[in-house]
Amino acid sequence: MSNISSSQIFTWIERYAAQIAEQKDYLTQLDAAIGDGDHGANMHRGLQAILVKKADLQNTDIGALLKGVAMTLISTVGGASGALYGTFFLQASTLAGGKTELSPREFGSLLEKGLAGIVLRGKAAVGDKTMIDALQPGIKAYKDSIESGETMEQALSKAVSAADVGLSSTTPLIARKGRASYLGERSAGHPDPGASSTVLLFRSAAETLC
Amino acid sequence: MSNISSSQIFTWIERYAAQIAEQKDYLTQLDAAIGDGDHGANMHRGLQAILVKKADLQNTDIGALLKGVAMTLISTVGGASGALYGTFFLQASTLAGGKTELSPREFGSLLEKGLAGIVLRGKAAVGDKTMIDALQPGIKAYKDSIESGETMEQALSKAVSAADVGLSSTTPLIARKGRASYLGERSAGHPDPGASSTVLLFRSAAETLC
Amino acid sequence: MKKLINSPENVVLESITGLGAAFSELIKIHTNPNYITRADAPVENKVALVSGGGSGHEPMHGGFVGRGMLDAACPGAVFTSPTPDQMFEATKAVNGGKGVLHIVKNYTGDVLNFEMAADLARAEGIEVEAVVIDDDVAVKDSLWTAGRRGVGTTVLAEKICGAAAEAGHSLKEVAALCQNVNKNGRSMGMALTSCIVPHAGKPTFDLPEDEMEIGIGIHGEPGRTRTKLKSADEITEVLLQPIVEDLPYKSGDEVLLFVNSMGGTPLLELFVVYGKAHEILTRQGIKVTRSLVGPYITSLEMAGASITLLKLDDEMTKLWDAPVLTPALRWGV
Amino acid sequence: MKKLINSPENVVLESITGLGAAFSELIKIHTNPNYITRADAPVENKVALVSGGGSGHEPMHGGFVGRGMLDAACPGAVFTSPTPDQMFEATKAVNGGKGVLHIVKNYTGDVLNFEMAADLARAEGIEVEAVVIDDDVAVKDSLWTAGRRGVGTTVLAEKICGAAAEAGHSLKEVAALCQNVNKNGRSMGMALTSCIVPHAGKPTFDLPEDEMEIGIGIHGEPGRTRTKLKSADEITEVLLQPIVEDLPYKSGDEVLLFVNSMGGTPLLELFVVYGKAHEILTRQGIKVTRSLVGPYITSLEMAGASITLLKLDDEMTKLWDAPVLTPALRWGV
Ligand SMILES: Nc1ncnc2c1ncn2[C@@H]1O[C@H](COP(=O)(O)OP(=O)(O)O)[C@@H](O)[C@H]1O
Ligand SMILES: Nc1ncnc2c1ncn2[C@@H]1O[C@H](COP(=O)(O)OP(=O)(O)O)[C@@H](O)[C@H]1O
Ligand SMILES: [Mg+2]
Ligand SMILES: [Mg+2]
Ligand SMILES: [Mg+2]
Ligand SMILES: [Mg+2]
Repeated sequence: MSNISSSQIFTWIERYAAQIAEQKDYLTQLDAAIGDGDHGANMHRGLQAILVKKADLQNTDIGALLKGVAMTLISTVGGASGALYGTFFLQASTLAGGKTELSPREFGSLLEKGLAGIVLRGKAAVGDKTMIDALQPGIKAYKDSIESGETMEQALSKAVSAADVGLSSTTPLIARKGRASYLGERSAGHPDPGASSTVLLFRSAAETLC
Repeated sequence: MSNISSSQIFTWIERYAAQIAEQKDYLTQLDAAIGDGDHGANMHRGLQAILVKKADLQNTDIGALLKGVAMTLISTVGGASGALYGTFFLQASTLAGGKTELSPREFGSLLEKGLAGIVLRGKAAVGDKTMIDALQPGIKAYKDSIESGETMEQALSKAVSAADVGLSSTTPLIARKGRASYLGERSAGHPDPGASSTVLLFRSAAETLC
Repeated sequence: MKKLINSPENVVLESITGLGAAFSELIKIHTNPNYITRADAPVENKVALVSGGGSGHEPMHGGFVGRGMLDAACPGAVFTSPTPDQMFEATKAVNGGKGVLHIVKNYTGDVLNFEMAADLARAEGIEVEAVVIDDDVAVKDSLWTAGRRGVGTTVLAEKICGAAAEAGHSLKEVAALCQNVNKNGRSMGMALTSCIVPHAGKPTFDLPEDEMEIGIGIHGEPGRTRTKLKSADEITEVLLQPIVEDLPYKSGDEVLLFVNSMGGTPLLELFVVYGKAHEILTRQGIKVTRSLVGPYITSLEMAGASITLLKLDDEMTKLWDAPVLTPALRWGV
Repeated sequence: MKKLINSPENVVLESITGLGAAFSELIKIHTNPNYITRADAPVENKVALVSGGGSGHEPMHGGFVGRGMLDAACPGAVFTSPTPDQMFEATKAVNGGKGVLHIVKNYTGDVLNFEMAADLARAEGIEVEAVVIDDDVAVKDSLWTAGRRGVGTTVLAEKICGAAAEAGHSLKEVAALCQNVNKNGRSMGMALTSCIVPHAGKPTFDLPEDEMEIGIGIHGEPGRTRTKLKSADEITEVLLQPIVEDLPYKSGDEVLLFVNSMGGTPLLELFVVYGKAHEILTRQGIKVTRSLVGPYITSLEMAGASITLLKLDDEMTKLWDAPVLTPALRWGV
């Protein structure tokens, strides 16, 4: 199984930016229902800022690339998602210092490290109706697939499916974290915007990393 | 030709109150188009306040009655119309001190005195798109009719018609006085609210004073 | 009609009652007829300032009663000038023996009712002067019309003349100063939305989603022209240019720049307009030495803004800076 | 979308630029990253106060920068918490050697971004304490959720703690005081209309002509319940009762009553609510000894109001009365 190059990682982020741009209004709409209607605009602002730095980010190792992505998200997105997605990439970057390629297994460890960072910052668990509900099952599906010897393509496809199922699982939930929690029972019946943007993160990976 | 009693004068005002109540929203609508949308509410507030004082106003001479009407309008209506209609009745009252009835000719003099008061206060002339445009021709028609020996009924009916023509004449005019003047050319094409409430004053007279 | 009121009939009385409860150390509410005085009125040996007008322009005028500004304010029904008995009683209540100045916005109703009140007060031996504010450049001035409306300059005149009265100036002097402020002040306003007069229950005018009214007054009346919606920068130009040209304000002039919200326009937006106006004036060499930004002379919940320029001299600047202690303007004390 | 803006992208920067131009003697605007400091920052040997949050709540927080209140404010995009670099730079800019207090409203985004900024500042050797304000009784508190939102009490905490810092209190003391203000403050808000976030271009939620949202926050988010429109008196009851019961506030307590406009509700209406709230509290023996009424923590142009009660002790009252000189709050100086 071939490794993931740093240029592939950037392509992943670029694809993610494109998907966010396309889904911006939809994400905002989801956030308007149970939050404050800015999730699409927030993510879009951050990812566009990353594209501006393309020249710098493309010519560096994966650790520096991910750190650059993290710092850009942190300093341009704001809100809960800026801090959390920023932390995700920042933590992931710590395992990739100096590396110019990653094995599928290493990539899995990066994702896990990122997830742990989000959990530490945001203190949410599966079932709280947050991005964790898509991120955790997505990463688990990826890792399980890689562990059982499946291809990158298979692993990422399973990750997308699991994240999607995770996203759907948020719909009936009453939010316990983030802005949606202020709505109490009124938050039930709507999917979580952050879980929705997380599904796109896996989907863009599946389209670019294999 | 029979004289006008003080109780008839009160009935006139009562009828005027009823007509204003009925036309309140229409007057306000006229005022919204070229003024500030309160003429109906203003007049209604004042005339309802007069009705509250019915007991006092009914048992007194015409001078005191008209002065009571004037003072109530002045202290409850506000706006241009409160000062102007108030002045009208106040000036009219000065010719009726101690009187319990008025000849048709005396009544005409009262109206003229009232008109002069409005002109002195408001400095408007016919053609400025104000209540004067209905009041002046209405009073003139009344007086001319009485002078030529016609009945009270005929005189008041002519007054109503003349006031109505006066009201219609305001529609194409560009306002030169009052709030409508701020609109400049945009004031053309709408009848003047004060001229409209003045027509009602004649109409209620025609229904009660003969 | 979405309003935090109990009924159109009671809104003014209930509102000034709340105002009085919130600022009982500064002001006193009188009812039947309604007027608001300084808590310590009458102030002996000081010219007293009385203003008033229809309600719906809050904080004007009730919010400007207090030390260094108005001695009394007379609130009429919403957008309806108060009645003479209000101004008459207020004038008597605040007269400290040095005479009373009536500051009147130029609307037929206000002018006539204040005139009647002044007549009544003079008949009781109180010296009364009246100054009519007419600063709205949206209205073409003419001897044959009701003339210009009184808008934003009113707030500035009340502050500056209040300080002069506090400093011991005579009635003649304060009245002359008020004339002078009026002569040097110009305003123009615009609306993005109509307001809803409580009694009417529906918008005074309909404004399509992509249009605005330029040259509106403060009573929900339509403006001079209706145009397509423009950017904040363009709107600022459209308001500022006729103002600057009217006086005209010239390079080297020192001015107070007052950017006012009509009520529904939030500060976030108002400061965008202020910033642009400041930039335009600076570019023309007109020096903005004092500022006022916020909802001070409003039209209920109307969205929109007005700009007022006042050409300052040293005396006006000093009086503007003088202490003021009212519900809505407070500084230096 | 009817707004006085040039573009959603530029509105925040243009607005704070205007704010800076209007109040250049009091504050200084820094850009890239955006933050606002006192003109005389850093003040040596004074605890510095930094707050911030999404824009759209003006005058909070930028309007509260100045003597006796905040040393710096960090404005995020509209309704979006600012980013850590803003708070980090602001913290460094205002640190006068006695440490910096971060006053943070309890929203996940604000809390996380302020935490990251504090980490960065501490890494540079600056002593930082953070106090999270969570006073909104509309939100059920629980260990398992994000907890209550921070709303009206934030304004009061910034004023009171700003005065304490000015009086020379230590960072620990000012932080403890801030906690204490938070512990004694409770709020609840309602909306008659939704606001329009510039980027979104349409109302965050649709509210029929005869309905309102009870228990809304300050970001245009829907509230806890939607009910039929009620009278101002009834709405005041609906907001005040859960507040009073929550602490609870008791007969004999002295309180500051803060009636806040969400932006689109004019003062005429706000004082009707204030008057009723004052009456209800007085009837219950709760003494309103201080008041604040106006648009201070807003939600763009949203029509609606919130009520905040703060139980006062003598120290808090003294600090509330202490001089303050900011764009939006000014007294005693
Ligand atoms: N404590 C948390 N842990 C994990 N994710 C969270 C947490 N709080 C919020 N989120 C995620 O953030 C998303 C909202 O992001 P966004 O709208 O950009 O920020 P904000 O809520 O500050 O407006 C939510 O949909 C949710 O998925
Ligand atoms: N100077 C004037 N002379 C005569 N009538 C006038 C004058 N100014 C205004 N009016 C009349 O007053 C009417 C408006 O009354 P109203 O709406 O009650 O008062 P306001 O204009 O103060 O709101 C106008 O339609 C006009 O007929
Ligand atoms: Mg959001
Ligand atoms: Mg009118
Ligand atoms: Mg009127
Ligand atoms: Mg947000």
